[in-house]
Order: sequence, then C-alpha cells, then structure tokens
Amino acid sequence: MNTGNTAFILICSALVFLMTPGLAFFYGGLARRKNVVNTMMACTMVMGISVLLWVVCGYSLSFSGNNGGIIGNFDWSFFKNVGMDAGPYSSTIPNLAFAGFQMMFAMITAALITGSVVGRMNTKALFLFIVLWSFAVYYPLAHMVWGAGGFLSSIGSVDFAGGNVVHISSGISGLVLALMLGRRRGYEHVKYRVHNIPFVLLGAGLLWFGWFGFNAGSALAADGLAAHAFMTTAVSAAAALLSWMLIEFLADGKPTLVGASTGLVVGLVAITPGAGFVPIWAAIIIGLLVSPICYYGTRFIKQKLNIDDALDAFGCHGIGGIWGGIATGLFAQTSINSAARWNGLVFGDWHLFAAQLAGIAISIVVAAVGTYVCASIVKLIVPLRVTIKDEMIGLDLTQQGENAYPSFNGLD
Amino acid sequence: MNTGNTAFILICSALVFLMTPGLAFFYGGLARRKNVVNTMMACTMVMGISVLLWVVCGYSLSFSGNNGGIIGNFDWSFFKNVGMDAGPYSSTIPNLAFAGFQMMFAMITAALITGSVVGRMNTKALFLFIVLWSFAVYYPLAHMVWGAGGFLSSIGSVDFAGGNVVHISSGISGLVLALMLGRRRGYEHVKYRVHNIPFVLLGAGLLWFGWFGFNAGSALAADGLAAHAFMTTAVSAAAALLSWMLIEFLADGKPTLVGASTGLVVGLVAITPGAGFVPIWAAIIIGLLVSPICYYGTRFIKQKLNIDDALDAFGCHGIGGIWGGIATGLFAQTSINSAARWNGLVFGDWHLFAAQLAGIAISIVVAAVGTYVCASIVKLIVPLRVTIKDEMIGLDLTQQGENAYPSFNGLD
Amino acid sequence: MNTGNTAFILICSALVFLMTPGLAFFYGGLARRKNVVNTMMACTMVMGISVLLWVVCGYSLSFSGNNGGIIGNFDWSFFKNVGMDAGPYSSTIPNLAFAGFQMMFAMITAALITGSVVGRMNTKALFLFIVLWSFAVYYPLAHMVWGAGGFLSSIGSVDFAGGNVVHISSGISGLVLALMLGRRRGYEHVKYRVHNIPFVLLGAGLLWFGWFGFNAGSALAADGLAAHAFMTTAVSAAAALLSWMLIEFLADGKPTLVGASTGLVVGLVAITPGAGFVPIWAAIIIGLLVSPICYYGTRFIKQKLNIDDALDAFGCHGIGGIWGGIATGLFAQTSINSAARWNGLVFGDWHLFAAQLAGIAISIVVAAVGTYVCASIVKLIVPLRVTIKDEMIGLDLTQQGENAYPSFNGLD
Amino acid sequence: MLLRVEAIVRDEKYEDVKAALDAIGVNGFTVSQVMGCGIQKGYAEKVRGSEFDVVMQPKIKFDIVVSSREWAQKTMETIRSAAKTDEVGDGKIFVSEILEVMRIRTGETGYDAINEPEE
Amino acid sequence: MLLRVEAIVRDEKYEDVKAALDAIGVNGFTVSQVMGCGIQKGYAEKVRGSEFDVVMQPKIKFDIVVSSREWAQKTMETIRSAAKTDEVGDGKIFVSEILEVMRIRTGETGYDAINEPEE
Amino acid sequence: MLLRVEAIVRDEKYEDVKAALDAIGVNGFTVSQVMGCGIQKGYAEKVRGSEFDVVMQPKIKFDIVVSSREWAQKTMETIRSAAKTDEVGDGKIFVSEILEVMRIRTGETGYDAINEPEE
Ligand SMILES: Nc1ncnc2c1ncn2[C@@H]1O[C@H](COP(=O)(O)OP(=O)(O)O)[C@@H](O)[C@H]1O
Ligand SMILES: Nc1ncnc2c1ncn2[C@@H]1O[C@H](COP(=O)(O)OP(=O)(O)O)[C@@H](O)[C@H]1O
Ligand SMILES: Nc1ncnc2c1ncn2[C@@H]1O[C@H](COP(=O)(O)OP(=O)(O)O)[C@@H](O)[C@H]1O
Repeated sequence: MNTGNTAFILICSALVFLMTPGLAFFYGGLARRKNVVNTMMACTMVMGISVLLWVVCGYSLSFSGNNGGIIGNFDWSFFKNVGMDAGPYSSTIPNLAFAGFQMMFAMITAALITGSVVGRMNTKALFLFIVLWSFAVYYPLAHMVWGAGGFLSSIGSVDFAGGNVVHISSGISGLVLALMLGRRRGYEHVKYRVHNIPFVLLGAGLLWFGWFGFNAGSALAADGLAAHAFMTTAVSAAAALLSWMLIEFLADGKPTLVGASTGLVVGLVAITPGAGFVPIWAAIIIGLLVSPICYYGTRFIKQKLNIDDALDAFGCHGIGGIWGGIATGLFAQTSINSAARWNGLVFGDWHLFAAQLAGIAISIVVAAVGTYVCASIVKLIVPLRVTIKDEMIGLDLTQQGENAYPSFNGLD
Repeated sequence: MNTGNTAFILICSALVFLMTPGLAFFYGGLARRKNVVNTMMACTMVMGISVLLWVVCGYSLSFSGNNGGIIGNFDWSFFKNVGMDAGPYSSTIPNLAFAGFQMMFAMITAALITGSVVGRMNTKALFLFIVLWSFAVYYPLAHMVWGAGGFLSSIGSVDFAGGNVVHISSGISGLVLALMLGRRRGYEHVKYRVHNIPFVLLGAGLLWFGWFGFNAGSALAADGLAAHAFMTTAVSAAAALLSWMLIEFLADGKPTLVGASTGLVVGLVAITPGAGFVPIWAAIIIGLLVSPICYYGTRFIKQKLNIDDALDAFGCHGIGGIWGGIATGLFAQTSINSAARWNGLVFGDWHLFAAQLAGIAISIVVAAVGTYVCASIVKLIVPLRVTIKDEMIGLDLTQQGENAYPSFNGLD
Repeated sequence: MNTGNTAFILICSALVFLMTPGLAFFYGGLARRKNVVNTMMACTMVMGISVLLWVVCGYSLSFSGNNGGIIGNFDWSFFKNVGMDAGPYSSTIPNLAFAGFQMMFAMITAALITGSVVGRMNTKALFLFIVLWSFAVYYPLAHMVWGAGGFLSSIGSVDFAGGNVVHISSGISGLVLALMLGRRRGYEHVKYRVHNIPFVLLGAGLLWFGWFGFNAGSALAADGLAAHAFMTTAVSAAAALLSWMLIEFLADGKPTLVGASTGLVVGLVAITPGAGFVPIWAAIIIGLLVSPICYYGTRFIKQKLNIDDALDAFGCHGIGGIWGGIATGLFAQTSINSAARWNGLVFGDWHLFAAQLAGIAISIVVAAVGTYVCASIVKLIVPLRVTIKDEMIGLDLTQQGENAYPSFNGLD
Repeated sequence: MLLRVEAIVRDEKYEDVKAALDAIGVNGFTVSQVMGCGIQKGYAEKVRGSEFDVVMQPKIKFDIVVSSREWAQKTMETIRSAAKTDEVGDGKIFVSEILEVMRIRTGETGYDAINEPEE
Repeated sequence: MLLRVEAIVRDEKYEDVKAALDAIGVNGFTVSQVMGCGIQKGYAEKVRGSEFDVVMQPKIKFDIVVSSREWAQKTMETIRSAAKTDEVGDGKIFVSEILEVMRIRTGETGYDAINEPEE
Repeated sequence: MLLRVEAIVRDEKYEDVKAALDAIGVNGFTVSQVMGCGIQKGYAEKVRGSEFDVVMQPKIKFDIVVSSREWAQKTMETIRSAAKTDEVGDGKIFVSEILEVMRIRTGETGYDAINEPEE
C-alpha cells in the first residue's frame, strides 16, 4: 500500500466523477431551451443509477472472478470482501479505491449515451434502459477488457483508459437507440440551435479537467506512466481543438466556440485508449486527425444517413473512440508500457493492430446487440418515445414539470 | 511526515474550498432572479470572513489547548507556532495542512446558514452576524467535537466529517435566523420559482465533487479509511438522489432536476457524520431514507409551521444532519474505525447511540442559543431586515447595486 | 522519485489547467452580451496553442540548457529526452510531470492577456499574436526566472509561482496591446455593463480553486512549504476580497459581487510571487493593500489615461503582480524558504528588495518590447482590429458566427 | 367598442398590478418585459470604481383588451392605484382602438372573443 | 388600408405559425415573447414538495402589418388554423389600424413600404 | 392628436437611435427585444459542420408616444437617419393613433401626460 498512489487514485476518482456533471452542461448547453432540464436530468439520474448498481453487483460482475472471459461473478456483491486492503488489480492501493475509480467510468459511459436521444425519449424508458444496459453491455465489456481473464485482454487488445469500454460502447449504443427512437419531429427543417454556448464550454472545460484523472489515473499509480498519460491527453486535446478550428476556418473563416469545444472533446476521446501506450509525438497526430474524421463523420451520419444522433454521442465518441483504438494499434510502443505485447503497425508489427481491430469489432457487436435487446425489452413496459404533443411543448415541462429559466422570458 | 498524506490533504482542502462557490450556485440558482447576486454575495463574503478569522484566532480557539472541553486558547493566533512540521492532530502532515483543511469546514458551515435568509436580510447585518457567530457557535462546537479534550468527543460521541459541527449547526442557526427575520413579504401567496435550474445542478455537482474531499479527507490520510469514506459518500448520495426521484415519481410521475439535485445533497449531508464509521451497505440505507425524511420535513416546516426557511438550509442540512448523526449511532462499527468506542445500536450496543443523541442535542442548543444571542446583538447595530420597498425591488439592486443579468431582458 | 510528490504535482497541474476555462468565465461574464463567445474563444484557443507549442519546443526553450541566461535550447523539442524519469528541476517527480505543470502556466499567462483586447480585436490577429508572443516574451521570461542559469534568478530576484512570468508579463502585454488597438468605439459614452455576474463569480471561484494548485504546487513537493504557500494564498485572497468590499462600502454602502470577485483575484495575484517566501501575517497585509492599489490603479488607467484596458488585465494582473513582487522584496524570509538569498526590507536587508525591483523592471521591458514587436509583425499580415461595423454588430456574430444565448431574447 | 389598455409600470409592481387586475375580474391580459426611459433618467452603476449611467430602466408592460369604455376606465384606475409610488418613473397608460378580436380556439369574434361565456 | 394583425399564440405553436405565414407569402412579421393569462389559469408546479400556482403562461406574439382587409382576413385564418389545439389557452388575434408605415432603408411609405417591389 | 411611433430597427443600431432620440428631446420611450423577418432572410449558421438557416433576426422595437403629427414626423425622420444602413433588414416604422394617455404618477391625461411640465 502506498499513500501517494492512494491519494492519486482517490483524487482522480473525484476528477472523473466531475465529468458527468460536466457532460450535463456540455449536452445541456447544446440542447434546445425547452429540453435543457430533461437533457441534464438524463446525466443526473445516471449518477444515481450507476453508483448504486456498482455497489450492488456491478463491480462484482466486472472485476470479481471470471466466467469464460465474458463476465465476472457475484462474490463482491454489496462490496462483500471489498475492503481497505489492496485488491487483485493493484497491490499499492485499497481495493475500495480501485472500485471507486472504476465506478466513475461506469457512470460517465452511461451518461454519454444520453446525448443521442435528447428531445424525444421518455425519461422512464431511459431510466429502465440504463439499468438493463449496465448489465447487458457495460459489465461484460469492462470485464472482457480489464477484468482478470477477460477475453479481449487475452487476445492482446489493449485499452488504456476506455476507448472500447467507454467511448465505442456509448457511441454505438447511442446510435442504435437513436435509430430505434427515430428522428425528432421536423428533423429535416427545424433548426437546432445551441441554446447556451457558455455552458458548452463549461462542460468541455470540466470534461478536460476530469479527463486528466481519467487517463492519468488509469496508470493506477502516481508514476512516470501517469505523467506520460497526462501529457498525451493534453496534447491530443490541444491538437484536435486546433484542427477543428482550422477546418471551420477553411470552410468560412469563422472558427466557432462550439467547434473548438467539440474538437477538444474528440481529441480527448481519441487519445483515451492509447494515452499510456503511444509516444507523445503520436498523440499530436492522433489529435490532429480526429477532428476531420469526426467533423465529416458527423455530417455524413446526420445529413446523408439522416440519423438523428442528436448531440453526436456516436459522431464524437463512437467515431473518435474507433479512431483512437486503431491509432493505438498504429502507434503503441512496448517500451512505454509493457502491458502492450507488441509494438504498433508503424513500427512494423501487425499483431497489436489486428488485435485492436478485433477488439473494436467485438465491442461494437456487444454494444449494438445489447442495446437493441435492452431497448426492445423496455419497449414492452413503457413507450420509448414521448408523444408528439409533449415533444412540441418540450421535455422539460412534460417530463420534469420544470422550466430551466422561468424568469428569463417570463417574469420573476 | 508523509508526502502521500500531505498531497491528499492539501488537494482535499482545495476540493472542500470549491464547495462554497458551488453552494453559491446551488443557492443562487434557487433564488429569485432579483435576489441572485445578493444570495451569491452571502457565500462569497463568507469566504473572506471565515479565512481571515481562522488565521487571526479561529484555528487557535478551535484546536489549540483546551478550556473545560468547551473552547481552545489563543496560543496559535496569527498561526504563531503553526508551521511546516506536523502538529498534534496528525503526525504525518504539516500542522499548516491540517489548519487549511479545517479552515474550509469553517467556511462552508457559515455559508450554509445563508440559505435560510435569502430575499430579506440586510447584507451588513449578515456580515456582522457571521463574524459573531463564528466565535459563539463554530469555534466552540469544532473544539467540543474535534479539539483535543473536547467535551463531545470525551463523552464518546463521534462525528466523522461534520454532521454536528457543519450541518446541524448551520441548519439550526439558519432556522433560528429565519424565525427572527420573519417571512418574506407575501410568503403565503407569492410563487418562489427557481430562477436557473442549471445553476442548481452546477452547484450540486460541485458540492458532490468537493464532498469527496470533505469526507475522504477527514481520514487525514490517503489510506483505506479514506477510500471507505469515499465510497460511503458516493453511495449515500446516489441512493438519496434515487429515492427523492422516486418520491416525486409517485407523487405526480415527474421527477424534477431540482429534486434530484436536492436528493443528492441531502444524501451527502446524511452520510457525513458516519462516512468513516458505517459499513457500505448501511450507507445505502442512510441515503435511501434521508430523502423522504427531508422531503416531508421541509414541507412540514414551510407549510405547517409556516417558517420561511427560504432555501431549506434547515430542511436539508439540519434535518439531514440530525438523521445522519442518529444513523451513525445505529450503524457504526468499531471494526471499521476504532475512533468509535462502541458499535451502533443495530449491533446491540446502546452506548454510542446514546452518545450520539446527546451530541446532537448539545449541538442544537449551542447553535440555537448562539445564533439568538448573536443576531440580537447585531440588531442593536443595524436592522436585520431590509425595508419592504427594498425587498420588493430586490436585494440585488438595493444591497449590491447590481443586476445579475442586465442584458437578458434589457439590452446590452 | 516519490509517489506523494508526483501525485501532488499531477493533480496541481490539473487544477492550474482549470484556471483557463475559469478565466474564460471570469472574462466572459464581464463582457457585453454580444462579445461573450468571442471573449471565451480567446481563452479557449489559447488552450490549444499553448499546449501544442509547449510540446513542440516551448518547454525546451524555457527549461533545457541555457543561452546567456536569456533562453534555453532545442534539445527537448517534441519532448525528446523528456521522460518518465526525474529531470533536472526536481529529483522526486518525473520530468514529464514538471513539464506538464509548467505547461499550464504558459497557458494561463497567454489567456490573461486577452482580457485587455475584448470587443475589438480580430480573432485571427490574436491567434497569430499569441503564437509569436510565446516565443518573444513567455519562453525567455520563464527561462530567465525559473530556468537553470536564468538571468533573473542569478541576480537573486525570486518569483515563487509567477509574479513576473505570469502576471506582470500578461498585464504589461495586455496594456501595450490595448494601446496599439485603441479604444472601443464609443468608449467615452457607452456603458459597459457586466452581462452575467454569476459567470464572473464562477470564474473567480474556479480561479481561486486552481490557484491552490498554482501556488502550493510551485513547491514541487507535497511538503510543509506547499502547505505554507496554500495558506498564504488563501489568506491573501480573503483579505483582498474584504478590503475591496470595504472600499465599495465606504464609497456608496453597496459592496458588489463583481467587486468581491475582483478583490479575491487581485489578492491571489499579489501573493503569487511571495507565496512560498513571506510569513502568513505578511500575506494578510499584502492582500489588504492590493485591493485599494488595483481599485485606484484601474480607475486611473481607464478614466485619467483613457486607456481601454477592457477587462483590466493590466489593472488587476499587471498592477497586482508588481505590488506582489515588491511585497516579496519587503516581507520574504530566508527561514521560510532558503531559495531566497536574503531577507526582505522590513527585516533590514535591502538586497532582495533591490533584486525584486530589477526583476520587475526587466520583466516589464521584456513584455512591453516583445508585445510591441509581435503585434507590429501581426499587423503586416492581418489587421489587428475588426471593422467598425463588425464591432457594432458584435464579435460573436462577426468573428465566430455564433450567438451565445440565441433563444433568450429570441426563440428556441 | 373594443379598446386596448396598455400600461407600462415598474418592475417591482408586477405582482401588485396582476393581483389588482385579478381582483376586478379582468378576463385576460398579456405581459411583457420592456425597458423604458422618460423623466426618470436611471441611476449610476459602478463597476470596479468606474461609474456608468444606466438610463434605461426595466419596466413591465401590461396589455389588456377590453370591450367597453367603462371597462377601459375601470382598468386604468385599477392599474393606477396598484402601480403608483408617487416617484418619477411610475409609468404611463395608453389606450387605443382595436377593430377586431378573434379567439383562436373557437373562432368567436368581437365581444364574445374576450369575455367568458358564463358572463 | 393598413392593418396590424396581432396574434398571441402558444409557445409550442411558434414554428407551425411561422411556417403557415411563410406559406401564404406574408412579406414580413415581428415576433416577441410574452406571458399571458386568460381563461387558462396555468398549472401547478412543485418545488421540493411545495406546490405553487403558475398562472402566467409563456406565449408568442406575432405582429404582422398588412395592406388590405383581405390580407388581414387571410392572415387571421392562416394563424388560426395553425395555432388551434381546441384547448383553453390557444390565444387571441387582435386587429387594429395603422396610419402610416415607412421602410427605413428606402424611405418608402404606405403600400410600398410593406410589399416587396416585384409584387 | 396622440400618435404612437413604433420603429423596428437593427440590434446594433440601438445605441445610435437612442442617442438620436435624446438629441431631439423626445420625452420618453419604451424599448423591447423582438425577432423579425422580412425581405432579409437571415443567414446560415453552422453547427459542427451542419448548416442551418436562421431566418429570424434579432431586432429592437422602439415605442414613442408623441402629441402631434409634427412630432411624429420628426421622430420618424430622426429614427430613419440613425437606423439606416441601406442594406436589407433596416426595419420599418409604423404610426398609429392613441386615444388616451395617463401618467400613472400624477393621473394627468392627454398632452400633459407625456410632456414634461416645464415645456
Ligand atoms: N412618450 C412615451 N412613449 C412611450 N413610452 C413612454 C413615454 N414616456 C414614458 N414612457 C414609458 O414610461 C416609463 C416611465 O416614464 P417616466 O417619465 O420616467 O415617469 P413618470 O411617468 O412617472 O413621469 C418610461 O420608462 C417609459 O417606459
Ligand atoms: N383581454 C385580453 N387582453 C389581452 N390579452 C389577452 C386577453 N385575453 C386573453 N389574452 C391572451 O390570450 C392568451 C390565451 O387566452 P385564454 O383565455 O387563456 O385562452 P382562450 O383564448 O383559448 O380562451 C392569454 O394567455 C393572454 O396572453
Ligand atoms: N409586414 C410587417 N409586419 C411587421 N413587421 C415587419 C413587416 N415587415 C417587416 N417587418 C419587420 O421589419 C424588419 C426588417 O424588414 P426587412 O423586410 O427584412 O427589411 P427592409 O425593411 O430593409 O426591406 C423585419 O425583421 C421585421 O421585424
């Protein structure tokens, strides 16, 4: 047990926690004014669900034991045998600290999904969906990637801080859900303007702040690897921020703040799987390229495929996460982190690259099938979508009975 | 001296610091639009007062020496003899780090009170009140509970992170002040709508974030106990968030974001005294129950007793803190933390339970009498309340000469 | 290598990072409603530029090698040879962690400048300016003050956390830029009202929070000196907050929230150079005095000199930083930190005081000349200022093509 | 005769005026936030020690369409007594003619459109 | 004859009304956010378990100045069919006379000021 | 004769129009924020690469009640010269009749209600 490492992981857990409220602002700012409260509520209720389920049996299913490389067991339910001593995943920090750190990942992943469904999903259905999805998608994926004996780690696929588990899984789940829900009424001609741009920046700023805990903390120690992941995180975000600005500058000379905020977020997404594997120069490349990939990807999905991935949970996290997983297969170096068994493709070895592609493909399948099944079950209980009238009035008033800012165009 | 523990406590101090700006947003969001600046100003000026007084003699009165178990002495005034070496309260961190951590508790406690008085209290009177109250209520209580030789600790009452000192004391003080001030003009028929719901969530998010430092940091080391307190904190907040949503769902099918935010805050309040004493399963129970207790408690106070506890400082912190203190007496286990001399009532020993009740009762008396005396003195100097005209125009313009958002219904 | 210190510096880096988004809110809140996005964009794009340049060669030029005490070399470009092991500046943390911590300082410094130019500067010109300025002003100054063999450190001038490098340099650069740009159209008769006061407080709160990392982290270890710097930081901010309130109270009986927020920020500025050198009682004096100095200084610049230092980057950071540097020369004690070669003037030794004055003077010259040269170069490529029409319409729409809150006076 | 009574009152008188209108049984009204200036020239605001004139004051505008001169008179008097403070800036009431009214829900026009059926 | 058609409609009908006005080729209009009450008395909102009446409902006001009675009629009908839900609170349409119009850009007055040249 | 001059102008012309009205000594006016569309059809906004039409433009509405045709004329000309940019979207001025005015503070009506006593 090491106090420095324990201090680091506990504080990093708090930082990762803050990403979910941060996301509520990132998403809430992007939403229409009549759907702000509802959008933020989605992230907020996830905070409750994810933490409670984690203690009940989520942590156990993800990290205790191993059933066929797919899922854990119930031995750590209600944190039985999870205590102040070190656990199997790190000898220098309390098992409880590891549990707390991982808990925050489960939270932010579920919260990310909600970006795809804003403006039309029934709050009750979303609540049920998140509960089922945690069991069907998150705990299995977390186990496969990070659990002892997990299938994906056994084939040599690596994921430093959650490219597959967090970003691909949430992005794909959001996409499937958006498809099942259908487009918002009037998607073709209504203009979805960002209702509060400062909130978008606030969210992006808190996300970046928390992401330092997310990526550096994934070293599970306050050591050189943590510092390395810290630095790759910063530089990828910065590079993506600038390359998004550049795209917009070339398009019409006016780089936007929403664009810059989006750019930094996709830069963070893309570096996540490789933060502790790729060299710092590669992080610059990963960041510079993720913005054009997501910019054109988002456009393609929304305008060509006509899928209403409302706040781009898939466009940013899904696509960015896939690129990050591939990039890890390109640029990883065993000399940086021996948890990778092979060097990346640019160093002449194709093994890791192949493993990464396999890992990505399996993550996509798990998330897509799991989401489809869960949403189909929910549909038997409550309708997934609100009525057209409620959608027009806005989800704030019809789902939460609240108005985000009643005295701004009204009166105090 | 241990760098891991020192790093942990310094960062936790920063986290606890952030709770006061967070509270300014929690309260400010709940306030009416014409009283936003004034509400936030109350928290802001507390930041100045509490820190300065702490250095002048607050820390000394709370933690240096012991006079009859009630109060300390002046030996550490102006931080004389408080230095870079370890102090008497922890051998592994600098005395200055302990002083800084405790300073943030004094700050947030005073800030919490201000929630009861919004919309009608004279800023000058509030300023004076906070100064006097620090001496009459906070330093004595902090000494009694945490100081060497303090009376409440000597009878065996425990308070891990401030159930008595922070929450009961602020809640009761707020209640007494609200009673002395009287209700806002038109309390019976005016509708007090929340002016900015996203700000309420921002505040709640920052409070939760900071609370990890508050509770985990109270272990005064980056160890297993800190990790335990971290986890009880998270799960109690999550459970309370969900149970508040459930109450509202049962009432009218529309869980609100203000409700979910309030729920998580009372969950944090309730676990505070027991965070490092109760098992994790008990934290779930504590959290699940605190929401109904505060929900109906708040209603009873405002609607039945007709007390204008404006933003529910008593309804949330007072009631939640009392429940937390009782729950600690029910569920504490000496095996988790030997600072508790006995197990809780559910494990068959009534000693701790009795000590907790005594501790709560004494805290209530100290806070109530202290507040009454301080406010009575202030009344001799300046009126506690603003004039009716100023109240109608709003405290922002009449107390601060400012308008929170002049260009939203006006023009830039 | 020490995990406690590494944990501390990595987390402090994250805290300092958060200051830049915080500043975006501090500045954005103070801006007019039509210039909010543009003001925030300035801080946001700096996040991208500063991080990327730092990795490319900024860190190297600041901290690798030494050319005449003025600037470093290119040996650490692209973080070549900057790795997980300790570097020359601290034996207990990875060189990468030190690099990350220092990177955040480069970021916030550049962001601070932008406060002087809001409402009229071309975004493209600002972008180019920040790039050039980093080379012409920041890296040289950082090297001179903190680099091995740096000229200012060799004459014995001290700067604990960046009085010269961060505050004087940004303040002076802002002033020169404001002079070169000229006043906003209608400066004499238009009323610049603060568009969103809660945002100002949010920014100030995040700045204070981050500043704990800024000043305490500058000890480069989680030790007693860090705790000391933590405490001087808190008390100076608190004292300045209160003294600013007092000035306003005496002026017209209405202390404002913008004033209190400004006060705490200048308190933080003033303690920065001396945080780890001056005793705690001196921090109170430094804080109490900085508010009147900046209050009247700001007034003098804007009303007497008629310089449109729009959001007071010079008035607060320049003037506050100069006062802080002088105060360090007055109150420093070698017994607190032996990095100071002599005691301050109040203890009877004039050497440090003289060195401080020299350091301040040289910093002013470097910043002023560097800014003038950089802005003159930029002017050859793009105009520094937007057109009058664009200025009237607002920079949000004309520079970013965005409207911060389109649905508040418009419709969703 | 259909008339529109339009009153510009102080911000802080909003609740009083609303209550007064409710009390006399007005059938409906529409309210909006405006800024105004008149004889009252605003106040001076200080930001960091620099003084600014704030000339435009926030006001509330009430629009009430009524179906007779008597009602217009009654409405004006009611508003006046609720909104008066005797200090400069109390506001103005304007009366103008409306040619036609329609209730969107039912398509009723004229008198019926603005009066409740049971009356 | 210049007439002003002023319609107060439900918040959520804004887009539908706008589209309907575009469809009939109205030359321009001005929109603002208002609060209203009438027969519809609002809803009850709960904050932490305490219930409050929210009497004033957000509404949208459309102002369209037209140059003939026929256009006024057509505009009213268009708005009515787009804004109708048949539930209390659908709003009202008021018509009043305008004496003069001027297009600021050109200084044109009367009919020309509100109709596009090519018409 | 009491007349209301109502001008819808560009957002960014607010300060200029206000200054111009002050300069000719108008006794008071009321301002509000509106959205408008006319010949000017807005601009295209891009959010993350997807383009949206923003048809409604923010405008400022000035309401000035004056007590004679001459003042109405003078007010219109003043506003026009301050608000003109010669580009589409400059806005419109509407004039209509007011039957009655009352100053809430004093109860004065007619001419006296909108003119300062010393005039
Ligand atoms: N001529 C006018 N036209 C339109 N609105 C006016 C006019 N005169 C005054 N107002 C409105 O009435 C408000 C109060 O007017 P003011 O002259 O300040 O006070 P008082 O009516 O008490 O003398 C102003 O803020 C403005 O909104
Ligand atoms: N007499 C009136 N004067 C001005 N506005 C009115 C009047 N009556 C109704 N309104 C406006 O019309 C809206 C709808 O009116 P309401 O009576 O609730 O519904 P309905 O017209 O369907 O019976 C109100 O919210 C208010 O804004
Ligand atoms: N018929 C109308 N009724 C009401 N408002 C109108 C009308 N036509 C134009 N407006 C208002 O005038 C503004 C400017 O009109 P527009 O036709 O775009 O420009 P211009 O007057 O320069 O030709 C619009 O945004 C709208 O607010």
